[in-house]
Amino acid sequence: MAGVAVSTTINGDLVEYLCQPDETLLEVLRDRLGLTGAKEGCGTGDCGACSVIVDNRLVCSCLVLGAEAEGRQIETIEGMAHGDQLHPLQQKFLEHAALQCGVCTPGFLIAAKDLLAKNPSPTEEEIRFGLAGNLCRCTGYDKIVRAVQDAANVMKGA
Amino acid sequence: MAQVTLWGSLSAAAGGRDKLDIEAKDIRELFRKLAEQYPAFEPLIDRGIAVAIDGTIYRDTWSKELPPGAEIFLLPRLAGG
Amino acid sequence: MRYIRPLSIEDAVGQLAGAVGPAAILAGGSDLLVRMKGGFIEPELIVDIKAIAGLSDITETADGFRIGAAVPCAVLGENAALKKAWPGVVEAAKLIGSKQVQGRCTIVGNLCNASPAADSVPALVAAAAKAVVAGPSGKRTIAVEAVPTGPGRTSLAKGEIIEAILLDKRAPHAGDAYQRFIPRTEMDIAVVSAGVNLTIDEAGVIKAARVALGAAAPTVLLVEEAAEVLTGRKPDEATLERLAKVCSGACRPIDDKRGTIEFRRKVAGVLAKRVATTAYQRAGGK
Amino acid sequence: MNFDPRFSGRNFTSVGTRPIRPDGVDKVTGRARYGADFNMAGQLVGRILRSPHAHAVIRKIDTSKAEKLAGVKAVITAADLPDLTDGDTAMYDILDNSMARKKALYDGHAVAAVAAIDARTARQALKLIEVEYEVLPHVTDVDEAMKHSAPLINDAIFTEGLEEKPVKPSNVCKRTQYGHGDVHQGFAEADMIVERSFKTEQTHQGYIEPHACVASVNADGTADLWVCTQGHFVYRQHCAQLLGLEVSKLRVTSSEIGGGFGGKTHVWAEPVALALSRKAGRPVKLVMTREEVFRASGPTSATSIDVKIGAKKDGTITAAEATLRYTCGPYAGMWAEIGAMTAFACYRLENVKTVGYEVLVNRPKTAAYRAPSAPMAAFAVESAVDELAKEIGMDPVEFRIKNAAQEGTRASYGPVYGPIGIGPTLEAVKNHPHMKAPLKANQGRGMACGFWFNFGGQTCTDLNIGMDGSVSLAVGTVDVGGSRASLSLVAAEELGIAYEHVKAVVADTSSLGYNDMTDGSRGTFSSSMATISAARNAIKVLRERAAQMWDIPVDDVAWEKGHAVAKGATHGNLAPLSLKEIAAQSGKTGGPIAGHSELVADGAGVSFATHICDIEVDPETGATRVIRYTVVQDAGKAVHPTYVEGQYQGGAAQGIGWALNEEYIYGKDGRLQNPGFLDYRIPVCSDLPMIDTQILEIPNPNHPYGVRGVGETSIVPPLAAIANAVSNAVGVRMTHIPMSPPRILAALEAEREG
Repeated sequence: MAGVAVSTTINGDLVEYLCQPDETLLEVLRDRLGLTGAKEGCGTGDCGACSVIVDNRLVCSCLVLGAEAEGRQIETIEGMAHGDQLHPLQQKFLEHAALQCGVCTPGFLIAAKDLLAKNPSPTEEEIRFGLAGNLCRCTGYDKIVRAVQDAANVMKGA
Repeated sequence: MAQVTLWGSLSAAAGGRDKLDIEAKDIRELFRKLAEQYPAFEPLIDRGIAVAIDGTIYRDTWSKELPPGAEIFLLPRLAGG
Repeated sequence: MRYIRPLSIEDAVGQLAGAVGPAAILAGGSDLLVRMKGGFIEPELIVDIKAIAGLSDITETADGFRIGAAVPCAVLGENAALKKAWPGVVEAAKLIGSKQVQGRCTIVGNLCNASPAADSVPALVAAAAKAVVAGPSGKRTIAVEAVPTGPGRTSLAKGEIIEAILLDKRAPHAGDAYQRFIPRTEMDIAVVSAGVNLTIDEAGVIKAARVALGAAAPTVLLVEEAAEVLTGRKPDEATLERLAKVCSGACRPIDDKRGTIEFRRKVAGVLAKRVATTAYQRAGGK
Repeated sequence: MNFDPRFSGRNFTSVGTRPIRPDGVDKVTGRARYGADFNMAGQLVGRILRSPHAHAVIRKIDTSKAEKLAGVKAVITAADLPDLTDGDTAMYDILDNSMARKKALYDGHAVAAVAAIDARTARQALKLIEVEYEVLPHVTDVDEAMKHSAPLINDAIFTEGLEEKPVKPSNVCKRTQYGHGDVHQGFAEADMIVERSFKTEQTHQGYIEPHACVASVNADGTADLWVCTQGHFVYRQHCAQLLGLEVSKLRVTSSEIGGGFGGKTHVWAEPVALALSRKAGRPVKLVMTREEVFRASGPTSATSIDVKIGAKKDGTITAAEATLRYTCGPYAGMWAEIGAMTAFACYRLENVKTVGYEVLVNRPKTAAYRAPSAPMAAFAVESAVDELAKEIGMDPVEFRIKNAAQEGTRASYGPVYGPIGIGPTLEAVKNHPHMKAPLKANQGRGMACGFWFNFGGQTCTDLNIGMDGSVSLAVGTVDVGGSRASLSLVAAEELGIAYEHVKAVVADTSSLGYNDMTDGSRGTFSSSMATISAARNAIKVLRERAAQMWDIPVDDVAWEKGHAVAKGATHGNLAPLSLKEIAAQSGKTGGPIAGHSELVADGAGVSFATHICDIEVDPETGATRVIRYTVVQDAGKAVHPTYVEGQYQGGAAQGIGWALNEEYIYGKDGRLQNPGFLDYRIPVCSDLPMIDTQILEIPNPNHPYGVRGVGETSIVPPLAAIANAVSNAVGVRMTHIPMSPPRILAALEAEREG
């Protein structure tokens, strides 16, 4: 099996790696680059815990090959805060207790960031359908939806 | 003398009896005497038995005293989520 | 295992035709990677077609629309002209998977995965869409319903790639729609589905109709008899009831983890009624 | 116990507030480390080969080809995990479940495992292991398994609890009975009797994080295990016993846990990972795939339940009876027994009888799932209660209020209740605006009650005061949903300092005494008791130090609002000393200041909830939609109300999923058809409305703050509440959970056809 050399940008930084042709972007992020914020909940695109943004598109990194990242711009949870300044969504998730076990949280935050980038004033229904690709088993989603609503208000005001 | 009621699967260990009179000052003594009188209780005690004293369930406090006249129930130890 | 990213369709076709072991085409990967993960396929060659010129574009031509094989379904929804002309096709494509999957999955992939429950296929069949096939012996254009031949099987030969889907230019007073039944509100595979495409006259009478059902048989069903029920009529209650009956009768479903035979039969008819009503309204009928 | 654990009725400063959790920033930045996020130098990848058969004798396993594959460092079978359980049948079952010894007992049962240099090599190696099976007939359905003609799963099991000793082995491993009074006489007194049979399908806890661990066994007999678990001390006991290690030489560190709900309360793959590491001489990381999680871990029981309830015209229940049959997987369990205990716990009954049958089937070993066994029993009972209320012509809430248990009622499972919350939750529901909100066509409203025991158990806590006056709190109960925040609040409350100055961590097994696992809603209840005790011990030290600093007798020093205060006329002019001031001098007054506590937190208060739910049904397709949902539950005292609400909402959401769509679907071949989140349908965000909550606080007299467990009860009422709502919406009584669209549509069609 021949390794594929990849040059890509992750959270603004140029990153180069060698990966196997069948290795997923999630495996590359977690096992090669030490970016374990994206989680594998299913490996089949059904839970959203591995969500990242590739060239402004929200994707499941378990359904992207590492080799496909060549020349792309990738955003992960590790790049969401600016230094020690949390993103408003991160802050609101904390304030609303929108996480219990927290394993789905990185995926939800990335998905919510993508949602608000495309729709800064979503209705409750738009938030619910926009985040339907992310499974949470702890919260019943109530506090997650409220945190996103609150963050949207803060971000519009900013 | 405390009257002890055995519930659920425990009465089988006492030969089908569901009420026993046992002289015991605390849970430890109660378990010891139970095991002496009914050897079938020993593995059950090892596995864990809960004791309800006047409605409050104790799982592990063997030093808990049995107040005179208290209502005492022995229940199987449960699993939780 | 090799991963390649050819720049031309000819190169891609050549690589696929010359592959020694099993080869797989990668566009969105939302089916391929799941199958690889499950160990159902171990390709020797993965051909990523996203760098091929033109395959990632939607172009509006004199004849209609050409949707490249690598266009993610999310992009279909962002194309105002396509959405206006073929709202049923777009809404079907937008039902596949989650937002995350939408950013990757393609209607060609959906078609070639050849699942009888594929969401976009009944809508494409109802829309009389065509597939442009490039292969070692040149190009050919076929009806989309000719692509899947059974669950997981297609009529494509070794080395062939579908490079685009063609949709006709829209006639006036025409509309299409698609609905599926799923137990949840999102993230499920269709238990049964229906796509309807209608053209009406000035008086609101249906001139032409195509009705397709998904997850109702080994491949998507084009129900000619259902089209006959609608043609020459308005979708009044009696017509819709007949449509439902014909659609239920046309189903040849199975019992599986997603639904029962009885359920699929019954709901296929219910959906056909609802979808025909929406398509009629979109065509301008009242 | 070295402190007074009784409810004190005090006023609170910190407890009851809603600060941000101490582990929050790590969790929103992706830094928190879960089971699969940890790595060790030289680590191998472990993978498990699983049986494709539901029931088969393992004739032979040939691992030679796999062993020869380049990059494979160890291959193990049951032979590498010799039986050290010494007659402990529960541990033997856990061992056999970890790695099948003679027979594969369900689709997905582990039969062999490999450790290799990477995942690809490990996967390839699994394919090279040759297993010779003798496939046996199997049984997965609970009622089928009880028949005499059913394939026998374990010929050494004879039904326990029968009056006559059975002569033949059976798939029914135990019969249990609860109740009091005379149900025959009770039914004779009844004016109306409702009798129904119900079924519920098997569900999975569905935690988003698959089981994951990193195991490292050294040649000197020491070992480390990093693992996602609800109880690292329990995992240490299990693994040490199964591997033959000395308990104290195995250090288990609990990672952050991505959900458990009972599913991470006993070991699965961890002994396998340790055995692989021992054989390979290198650390091994073992992470289950989602498919493995569904096929081989979790699930709850599938059930079949008959209920009979009788009442007088005035609404008094005269007798209640239930027979409950629960699957245990292929190993003995006590799941039906718990169902039999909880079934009628909400009611004040003169005559009640419940009988439970534990049934072995070729499905994965049943594990606890949030108030295990109670939701199915409540579904059956609360459905019948609703139906009976309707027949009598009484409002279902009034009917329940009339028959609700109260302080002094003898519970159907034996003891007499102390102060309890069933009545108050029902009164709150009766007065809730949700009950009066209008409904549209095809919409129906249902309500139901639920009960759970709540546990306490062994607990150990250390509280250390830094020289700057900040406090580190080391607890041994795994934090499954915010308990570090609530325990920090409790420490702050007791010491009289600000929450921000307390940092709580979950200590590993080498740093703290034994703790039972976080189960039975015991995390905050038990560890708060130990934290209060530890804080009071620390305060004793603080007072002694202040006495030294002032040079006055310690009896003249009191502790008030975070300060040592000198008492009495002679010291009245001394300014109070803050905790910070005392801590700063600690090096000169006797060294570090700490408080420790080791106790058994007994006296967990029972918990009740009542839920209200509005459902809309599409009569043409059987599709359902939850329109509105309200949870009313007694918390005793809500330490961190936001996380209490979160528990209420999460339990309700899991119950909604169970009620509507979640189920294990087995094919005729005994193989699981839907081992993934695509077809095992847990609720997604767009499936649910906001879930309203109302916290009631009826103090638990056995806890100094009145705290009761809150985690589990919320999953108990939803199955019945939704079934009652569907019945009120479209007039069909659903007796089979989940109420998936095909089942509802079939019921509607049957009703239409009369």
